[in-house]
Amino acid sequence: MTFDELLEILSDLHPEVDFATETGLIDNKVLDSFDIVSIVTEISANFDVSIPAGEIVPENFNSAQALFELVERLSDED
Amino acid sequence: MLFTSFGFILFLAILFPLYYLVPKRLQWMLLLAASYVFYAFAGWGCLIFIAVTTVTCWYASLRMDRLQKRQSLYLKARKEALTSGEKKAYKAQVKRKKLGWFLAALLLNFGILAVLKYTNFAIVNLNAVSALFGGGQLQLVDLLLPMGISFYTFQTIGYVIDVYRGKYPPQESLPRFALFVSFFPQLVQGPISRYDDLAPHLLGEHPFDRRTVSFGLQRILWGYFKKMVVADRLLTAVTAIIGAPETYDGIFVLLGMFLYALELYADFTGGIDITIGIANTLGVPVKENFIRPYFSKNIEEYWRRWHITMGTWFRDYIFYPVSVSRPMLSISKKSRSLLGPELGKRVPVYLATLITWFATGIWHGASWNFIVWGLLNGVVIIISQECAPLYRRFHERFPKVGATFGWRLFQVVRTFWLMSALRSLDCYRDVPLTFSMVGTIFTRFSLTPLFDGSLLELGLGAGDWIVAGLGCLLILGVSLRQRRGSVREQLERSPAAARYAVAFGLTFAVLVFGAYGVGYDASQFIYNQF
Amino acid sequence: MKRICKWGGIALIWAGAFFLLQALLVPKYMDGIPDGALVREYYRETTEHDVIFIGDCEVYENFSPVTLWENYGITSYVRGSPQQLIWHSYYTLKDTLERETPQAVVFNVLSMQYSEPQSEAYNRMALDDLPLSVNKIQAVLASKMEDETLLSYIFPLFRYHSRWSELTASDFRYLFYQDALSHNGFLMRADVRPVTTIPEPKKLANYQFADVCYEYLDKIRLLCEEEGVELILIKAPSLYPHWYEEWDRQMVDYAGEHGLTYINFLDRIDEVGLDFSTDTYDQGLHLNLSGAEKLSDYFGAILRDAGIPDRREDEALSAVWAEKCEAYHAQAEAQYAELAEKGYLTRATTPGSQIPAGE
Amino acid sequence: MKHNGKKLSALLLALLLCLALLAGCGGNNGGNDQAGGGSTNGQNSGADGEGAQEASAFVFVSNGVEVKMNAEADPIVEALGEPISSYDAPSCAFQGTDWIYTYDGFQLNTYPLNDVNYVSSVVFTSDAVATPEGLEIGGTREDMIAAYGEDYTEEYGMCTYTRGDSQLSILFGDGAITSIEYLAVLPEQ
Repeated sequence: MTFDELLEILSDLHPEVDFATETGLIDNKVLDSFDIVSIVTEISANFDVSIPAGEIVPENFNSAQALFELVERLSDED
Repeated sequence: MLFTSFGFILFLAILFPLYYLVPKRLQWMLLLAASYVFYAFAGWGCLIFIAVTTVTCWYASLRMDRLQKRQSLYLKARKEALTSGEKKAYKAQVKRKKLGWFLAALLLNFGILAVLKYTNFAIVNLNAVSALFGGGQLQLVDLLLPMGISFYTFQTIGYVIDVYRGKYPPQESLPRFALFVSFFPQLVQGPISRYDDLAPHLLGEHPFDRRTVSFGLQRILWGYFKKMVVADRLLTAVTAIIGAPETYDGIFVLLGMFLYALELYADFTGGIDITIGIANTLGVPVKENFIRPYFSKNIEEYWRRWHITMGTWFRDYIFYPVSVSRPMLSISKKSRSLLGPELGKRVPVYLATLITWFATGIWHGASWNFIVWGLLNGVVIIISQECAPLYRRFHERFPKVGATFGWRLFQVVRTFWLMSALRSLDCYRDVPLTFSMVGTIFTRFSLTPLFDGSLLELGLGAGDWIVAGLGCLLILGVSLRQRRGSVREQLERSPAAARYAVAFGLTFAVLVFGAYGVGYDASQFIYNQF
Repeated sequence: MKRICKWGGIALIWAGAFFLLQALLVPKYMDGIPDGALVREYYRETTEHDVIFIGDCEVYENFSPVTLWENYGITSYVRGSPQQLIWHSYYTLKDTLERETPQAVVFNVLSMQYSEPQSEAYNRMALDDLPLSVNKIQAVLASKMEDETLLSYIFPLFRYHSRWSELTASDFRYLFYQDALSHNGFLMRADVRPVTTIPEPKKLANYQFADVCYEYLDKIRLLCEEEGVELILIKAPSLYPHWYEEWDRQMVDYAGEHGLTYINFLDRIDEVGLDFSTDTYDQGLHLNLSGAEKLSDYFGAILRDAGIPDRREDEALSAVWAEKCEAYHAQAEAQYAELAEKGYLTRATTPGSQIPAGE
Repeated sequence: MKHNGKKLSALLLALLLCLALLAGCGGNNGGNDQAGGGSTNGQNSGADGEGAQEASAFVFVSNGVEVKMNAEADPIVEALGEPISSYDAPSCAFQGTDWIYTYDGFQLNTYPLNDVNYVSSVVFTSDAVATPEGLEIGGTREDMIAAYGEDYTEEYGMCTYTRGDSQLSILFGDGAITSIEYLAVLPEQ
């Protein structure tokens, strides 16, 4: 998965948000819990990386960059 | 010991000075002792249950942590010697063992909760089914329901899950951990705190700080005002209305919803004010549980602002795990291929929503009323999700409407009444009665009862209505001011005379207008036994 | 120093406000239920008494200290309160004996039948006005119902705070001082309601008085012995509630065993000269003024035989009592006048009591 | 920490035992047993309602008039007709007036609550009346058990049955019934 693919998933959910720069996706309540679950299922469906519930914490979802790093880490572990 | 009893006030009056007199490093021990003394007043039997939860969760978490540590040591030592296949196998083995401890702690503690809280509910339902087939009937059992068991069980389970997930290392010391489980102010009705939020403060040293203590005491006083002057007074009328559904239908149902909304808010947030106030007086910050929920503009927002710590608990420990679980992901795949990507994507989320709300419902109480209440909440949330595009289109067409005060007011009022209507399930005896009573609002509607003196037959005199009304207005006023930051800080900046007047006024309002003593049923906090 | 002054001042203002509110909210019994005022009035006495009555309404409605004074020169006070139970009596007596030493104490034994607190209202009327002391705390602990708290007896505001919605002008008028309603503890009722029928007493399973009652009776007796006071047991001539033979026998035995005098006035109705068609105001539960005066006169002779002195020679005492007599006769006259005019007493019929007027 | 496995199983066992014990005896939770209801209103939904299948209370019947304990007294007194006598006993200090109505064979007693009179007891005074189940003064213990069963408590020769908000007390003297009394169990205030 590339960073751009991730951005695409995110923009599908909220076209109005600039995910490349926003760093407070959770803290500023841009994403709600429905969005988060949608993102996790999208990633899992399209890239075969499963994000465990334990990783669903603000630090990992506050920016597209952080999320991307999380996915990288998880796919490395497998 | 009820928060509103003389005994509890005395308990605090002894604890507070003592807390700041003992050496700082002993403060947490004093808190632990105080918590167990407090809990012992609820009955010796209850102590056993909380002790069991404490010991088992503490021990299981330690074991999980040991396994994890041993794994990293093992893998480090044999970094070169092992093949990646062997490493994986070893990891899987450790994971299994960890999972074993995890599940043991979970099942045992949820098991205790389930047995104590839901046995009779299960029996009643079994009996009903059995009666359909002419079968035998089981006797109900007389079970002890320890005070606050749902709260401390959830708080402790949250800790076990976090340790399992490796979020933080476990607490090695049993007594220190015991304090986290039993911290007395939040034992009765929450909030459900997270270990990493609460424990460092509980176990830390707290020098006496005049401002902190005075803020804490002010908050306690405010809590007593809400609870004793407003909530307990309104409770009389609410009880009268829902206690006689055959008399009080139509507009009374609506009135009952309204009063119950006020009563519940004053009671629950008042209790939380007392809780947080006590914790603050002891130098311990506690997460807020309510942020002016009745100002919410939609039900989702409402649930982010009402009983917050419960909502986030269910979100983090039920909703997320369920929705990203393997079965759910495979359902997701199937539903996408069946229903297309757009709708299919949402099916698993909605399923997880319903499961979470079912759990939330049954957590609130062992009855169908609460299950239906929970599910309806889930359904309303799903409907509002589905309607979101509609609203978006509406606002695109009328961009100005959304920003007007009128529109926001409409949203707030709509959300308030929607939640009040759902809450009526919490009042009437059973689900069908609730629906038929809500139905009478439309079939037997008449405004006359509001003006023909019937209000004075609900157990409250004219003076009581006035006091309750003024109390509600005061709460509203404080809520409005709160939007501009801490009311206590605002008060701090006003002249001394005004500050003392407020303190005197509140104290004497509680002393005189409070519903306590002979002639009042010492009504328990509504969330006491959840 | 400045800080201490500031906090002291605040505490003082707070306490002042608290006690003022408390004084305002406690019931003053000035507009009805004069029975509630009985206990407080004792503490206004300036002279001592040779005879102290303790007991329930069967003493404070049936014995008139003014009659005892006028006919025998006997100084007495009735320390009664409504449905005074035996532990109330004991602690009331203890409180009295700490203040003065009479020659005789007269106890009405009707309360021997109650082994448990009966009602919060009567507890309040018996205990609220006892001055704060260890004795009072013991009395409260012995008397309180399960849901009552000691604290609410020390600070009655905690009990009466909800009266804020029932406050009347008289709560303000009598905030600091209340008029005297009794005559040395005697409540006067001049109206008449004759006995026409007395319900048949029902059979009881057990007639034995409870141990706890005997315990307190022993305590009363020992207290009197200690102080060198003669204890006289009586049963007032009230026809209802029924005083069973089996109960009477226990009292006779107890008195015999301990060398006490026990007088059951129910046996002496004719001797006393009571006529229940004219001498009761509520069909035989209590005597009215004329009945009480007859009974007091009869009992005065007994007290005289027991050696209670005639104090009419004492000028200071006579002056005090002259005032009492005057107030007494003034009220009697006023009541007779009101009866003659209206046929009933307004004071005596508070709303809620359904005694038909002047039968 | 090595042998903790065993210790833990022992702990678990002890725990289950405790649980079983507490589940068995239970109920000592003081004023705290508003089981799980979402409101303090006593309107506890679901599980509680079905539990209370109370046996119906004792009712005395005189000439077709039902006298229920704790029922409003005035309509009953009216229906019973002119009593032989009635007596009112105001309690001390105006705390309410009890009424006693005497009829042929029994007495009806009432207590006041908020200005309304309620039936507090019916006391048989002769064998002119009998309970609807046929028990009367002069009867025997066998009659009583035949009519009301074995589920009674006995103290000083008085046998008491409790059903719903009523009690039936039967007093024996010399082997025969000397008194029968219906008593209201006062509602919780």
